[in-house]
Amino acid sequence: MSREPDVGRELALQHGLTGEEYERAVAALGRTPTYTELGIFSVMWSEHCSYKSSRVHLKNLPTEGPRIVQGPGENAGIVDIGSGIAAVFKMESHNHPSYVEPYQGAATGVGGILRDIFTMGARPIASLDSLRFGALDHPRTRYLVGGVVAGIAGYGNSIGVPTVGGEVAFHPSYNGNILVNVFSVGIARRDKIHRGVAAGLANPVIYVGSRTGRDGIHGASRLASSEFDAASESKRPTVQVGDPFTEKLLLEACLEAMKQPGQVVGIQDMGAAGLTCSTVEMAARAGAGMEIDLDNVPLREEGMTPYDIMLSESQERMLLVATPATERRVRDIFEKWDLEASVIGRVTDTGRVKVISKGRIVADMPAEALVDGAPRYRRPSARPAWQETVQALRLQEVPDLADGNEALIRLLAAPNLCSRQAIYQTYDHMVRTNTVVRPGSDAAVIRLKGTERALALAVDCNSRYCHLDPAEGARLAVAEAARNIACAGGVPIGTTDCLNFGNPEKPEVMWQFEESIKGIAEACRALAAPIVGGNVSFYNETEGKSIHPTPTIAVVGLLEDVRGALTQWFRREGDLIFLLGDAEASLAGSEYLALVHGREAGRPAAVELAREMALHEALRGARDAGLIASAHDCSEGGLAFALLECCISGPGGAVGAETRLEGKGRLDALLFGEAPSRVIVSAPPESRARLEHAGGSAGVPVRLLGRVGGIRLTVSVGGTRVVDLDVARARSAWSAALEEHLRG
Amino acid sequence: MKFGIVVFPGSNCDHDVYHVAKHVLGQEAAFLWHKDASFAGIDCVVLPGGFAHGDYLRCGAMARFSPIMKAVEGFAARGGLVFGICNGFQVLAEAGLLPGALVRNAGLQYVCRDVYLRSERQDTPFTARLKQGAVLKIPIGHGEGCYYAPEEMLKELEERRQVVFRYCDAAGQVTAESNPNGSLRSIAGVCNERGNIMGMMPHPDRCAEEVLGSADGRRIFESILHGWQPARRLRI
Amino acid sequence: MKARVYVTLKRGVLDPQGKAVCTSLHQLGYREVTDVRVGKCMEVTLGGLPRREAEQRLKAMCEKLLANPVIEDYRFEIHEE
Amino acid sequence: MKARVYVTLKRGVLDPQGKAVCTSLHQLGYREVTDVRVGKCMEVTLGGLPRREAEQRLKAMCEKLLANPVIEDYRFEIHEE
Ligand SMILES: Nc1ncnc2c1ncn2[C@@H]1O[C@H](COP(=O)(O)OP(=O)(O)O)[C@@H](O)[C@H]1O
Ligand SMILES: [Mg+2]
Repeated sequence: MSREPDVGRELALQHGLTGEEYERAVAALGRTPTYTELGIFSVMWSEHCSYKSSRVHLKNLPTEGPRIVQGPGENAGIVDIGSGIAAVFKMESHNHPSYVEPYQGAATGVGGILRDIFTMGARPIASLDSLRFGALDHPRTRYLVGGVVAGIAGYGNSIGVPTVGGEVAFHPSYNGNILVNVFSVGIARRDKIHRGVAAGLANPVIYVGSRTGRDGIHGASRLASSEFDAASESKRPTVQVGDPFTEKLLLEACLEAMKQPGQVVGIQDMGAAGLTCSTVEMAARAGAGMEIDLDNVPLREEGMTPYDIMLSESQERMLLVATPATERRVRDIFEKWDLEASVIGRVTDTGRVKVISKGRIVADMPAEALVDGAPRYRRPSARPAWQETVQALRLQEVPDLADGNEALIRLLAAPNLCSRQAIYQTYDHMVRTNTVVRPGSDAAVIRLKGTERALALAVDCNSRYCHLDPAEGARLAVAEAARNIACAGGVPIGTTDCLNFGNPEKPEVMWQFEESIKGIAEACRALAAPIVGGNVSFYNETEGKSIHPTPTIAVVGLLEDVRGALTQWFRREGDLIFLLGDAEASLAGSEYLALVHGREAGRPAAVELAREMALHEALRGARDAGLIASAHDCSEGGLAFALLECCISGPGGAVGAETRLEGKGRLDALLFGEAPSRVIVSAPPESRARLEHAGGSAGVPVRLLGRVGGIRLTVSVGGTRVVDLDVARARSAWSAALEEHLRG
Repeated sequence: MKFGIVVFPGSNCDHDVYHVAKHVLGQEAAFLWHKDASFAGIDCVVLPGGFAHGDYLRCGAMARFSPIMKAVEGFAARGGLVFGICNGFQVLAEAGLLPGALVRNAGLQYVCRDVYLRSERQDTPFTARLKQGAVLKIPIGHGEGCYYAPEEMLKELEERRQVVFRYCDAAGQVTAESNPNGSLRSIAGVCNERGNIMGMMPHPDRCAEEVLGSADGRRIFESILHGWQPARRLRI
Repeated sequence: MKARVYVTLKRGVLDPQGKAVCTSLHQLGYREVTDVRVGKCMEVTLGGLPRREAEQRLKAMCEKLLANPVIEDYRFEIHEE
Repeated sequence: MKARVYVTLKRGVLDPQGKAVCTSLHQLGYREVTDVRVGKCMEVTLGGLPRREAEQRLKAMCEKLLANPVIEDYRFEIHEE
């Protein structure tokens, strides 16, 4: 074995630690760390693993509620959904790896989040993906889209977890730094939930799954915790390759092992920072210690050093703690599934993680110091000077429309608004036969077999709003995700987030982050959808340019009766069309303004959370009373575009509608302006009185817009037809657009 | 009736078929681990969808060597019903129990969506409840479902009426546009000469209940029930 | 001993992947390319067999597993080290 | 002119496919196989270029499209006909 480098401040700096952090490490140990220990400090104290810049702020998020079984801090959050079952969910980012190698980056992102779910004893039942790419005319965009989408499909389809929804947006701020966020939800029996704890003195610690190779060494500290630049190219060997087949075996074997009570004491996946993170966190959670011998770790390559083994991020591996009595049975189960299982150590009561290699102690560190003792920063924050400028919007400079047809035709084929079918059709969204509402409606609905219930799932974030006003943008993201759930007929029960930002060492970025947290906290509190877990991804920058702040929000909702699930498209000729909520909308930050006038400016229309809540309740009330046939959230593209979507997004083909809008002021704002708390519903004529009454008593305006029918969508304002489109033609243009954009 | 559902490492529609057999049809169902080979009491063996053995190399290539495949062959030789869905079809084709091969979709992409199928014959145990020409709405979910066989083999298949399902449009017309993967002659499902082994790429297990958007797939499972034990006809 | 096994689609079997690669190369300006066929190449390391026997066994591996005779052809080369 | 392009995974990069094929071969009794790596091989037909230039252009095609330099190596041979 080659001689290990001398540990000192210099080497610590090369590992991404600061001088003070290094001193802190020396103090925690009471001596100079060994080389392996330095590696361990560097990953455990990296931004990605320690949340050192975000922790002080994340504390402000609401994490409690009557249904919450497990809030943040475990591998995934857990919410009670009745009948002794719980929903286990979380969202994770895999941004940097996906930029470097889109297929494998995205694939291993899916693999990672799925492990987080089944680690808890839950069987994953559905995933969502939230994607952000650069402008379509950027030379790498098409390549990245192709690779990322294929990677998500490749992994998710194989392992048999349906990808039932998500979002995709294109914006130049992601040209050099795409976002790949994946959400996954699983189902567990409440009494079979497992946690990542190394409990029980002398219990065996078992390594299961793939062998350890050199892949991904320093993935967490170098890729996920620093900015991108041209030198990132040389970081390429850190790319990991996913093996969904092995993960499928791992999933089945782990669930089988966890089924028998008491057989598995604790279990955690080896994700970022692999063996290091899993040993240290499991020990720290249990207030215990662990001693492992690296000679027993199954290796894929020769000549791996203790440093390599501890830091490897090879995929499809788990660490579990059994008992002396159950060890044999656990190993038999893994053997049945053709997986390697080897006892690599024991639980101790020293509070320390001791690592032995070839009879030599290569690391001996207090677990607490690595986790709770990690540095925490309240980094300086400052509102960027440009915030004022981008918020200024002088509409006088923007010419109004005489007619909305042409603009609507442009919008329906726009990269951010056209149908996502070309993407979600490559995802298996039906496996497990639970998908009651497939991708293509506001929220996906997944039935829970053996019950009447179902889960509704939606993910959202409009990062243009967040760029213009981070706090409001975050509130709007939560409100929209929750509104999507309400449109599908669900009640939000929990939220997970993936907070994608630039470099936290920059005060402007930190300010965006703090503002976003404030917005999320307020909205989740008001909408009674506590945060049960999430992920922070900083350093999303290229050559000093940060992405738009992108706090992606995924909300999970519950439907007591799956038969009450609603979809967004008009269903029957002759149904009446209503707008629930205010017609008032704003061009500020709208897709229309960006697309047609090339401007991203103004302050997005603010959400009044009490009104939002009232809207959701009115909507669910109407649904429960059987009054409505469809419900669709009005978001990007405004009222006119939402109406068009109601006409053309149904799986059975297009249906026309004749509508009339009232409104003073600008036509473009009336048609394409955006605002929260608005939903288009369709209802049979006989429901009208009761619907209006229900809205009235909830304080939610109910406005008749028109009637479903015919083969055209028409919109009249003040007696003039400002939109008149053949819906079948619109549907085919909207459906084909994304594929055409991607073909180039 | 008892369905035996083969579980290969990598099968992922095993639970879906089990659910249909047990909870939708109310029949008995059992999982058959690929390393075992006991078929005691099984009336119909189903090879479910998924990606057996990772689908590495070629779909179904490695699964055909699982110990259970010998037993499947023996079971079929004795006249037992063998039904391959999606990956299960690929395995049966690789094993030579069904003619032809499934290759990469012409569009190169994995495709998950509803398609229409036309039933080509009623006199198989899998289609007893489907009139010839009946049209089913049914999901597909595959990346390698393009049916291929050399020209002479195709001719033979047609002569022996081994094509059980073809992709078609909602009206039952077989057109180029309604073929989702480039399958030759729009073939979606074939059977062996004797008619007791059938494989199809679309997923009847994904459309056996109205709540999932179509219950057309149930008719195939009901055909199996009906065709296998006529005595039970009245109970269905 | 190392063997390289090449598995290619039979003439007559459509190769959409090859076609797609060809189209992409055209889009990138490589107009001189007139056709692309995509196949697999496997590097098999094997130990301790006389060459003659290795050849026989490789042939069997190809026929049983590595290639599907309905759609694919194969050939292999053995390199001693 | 025909070129054969071979694209293989870099050493050290996990090859789940090769691993699975190797396991399968073992199960079939081919215990002598100690390792399998699976790669792609592409047969590119190109017309009307002097060899030197063809080489340069093939190199560029590999780097731009045919191989992903992050995880793959490539090599090619040119055969005149
Ligand atoms: N990356 C994706 N993966 C799967 N489904 C997606 C993806 N992007 C969008 N979808 C689906 O397409 C539909 C439209 O998405 P989007 O325009 O974001 O809806 P909304 O405006 O209601 O938020 C939704 O059903 C969504 O789940
Ligand atoms: Mg959205």
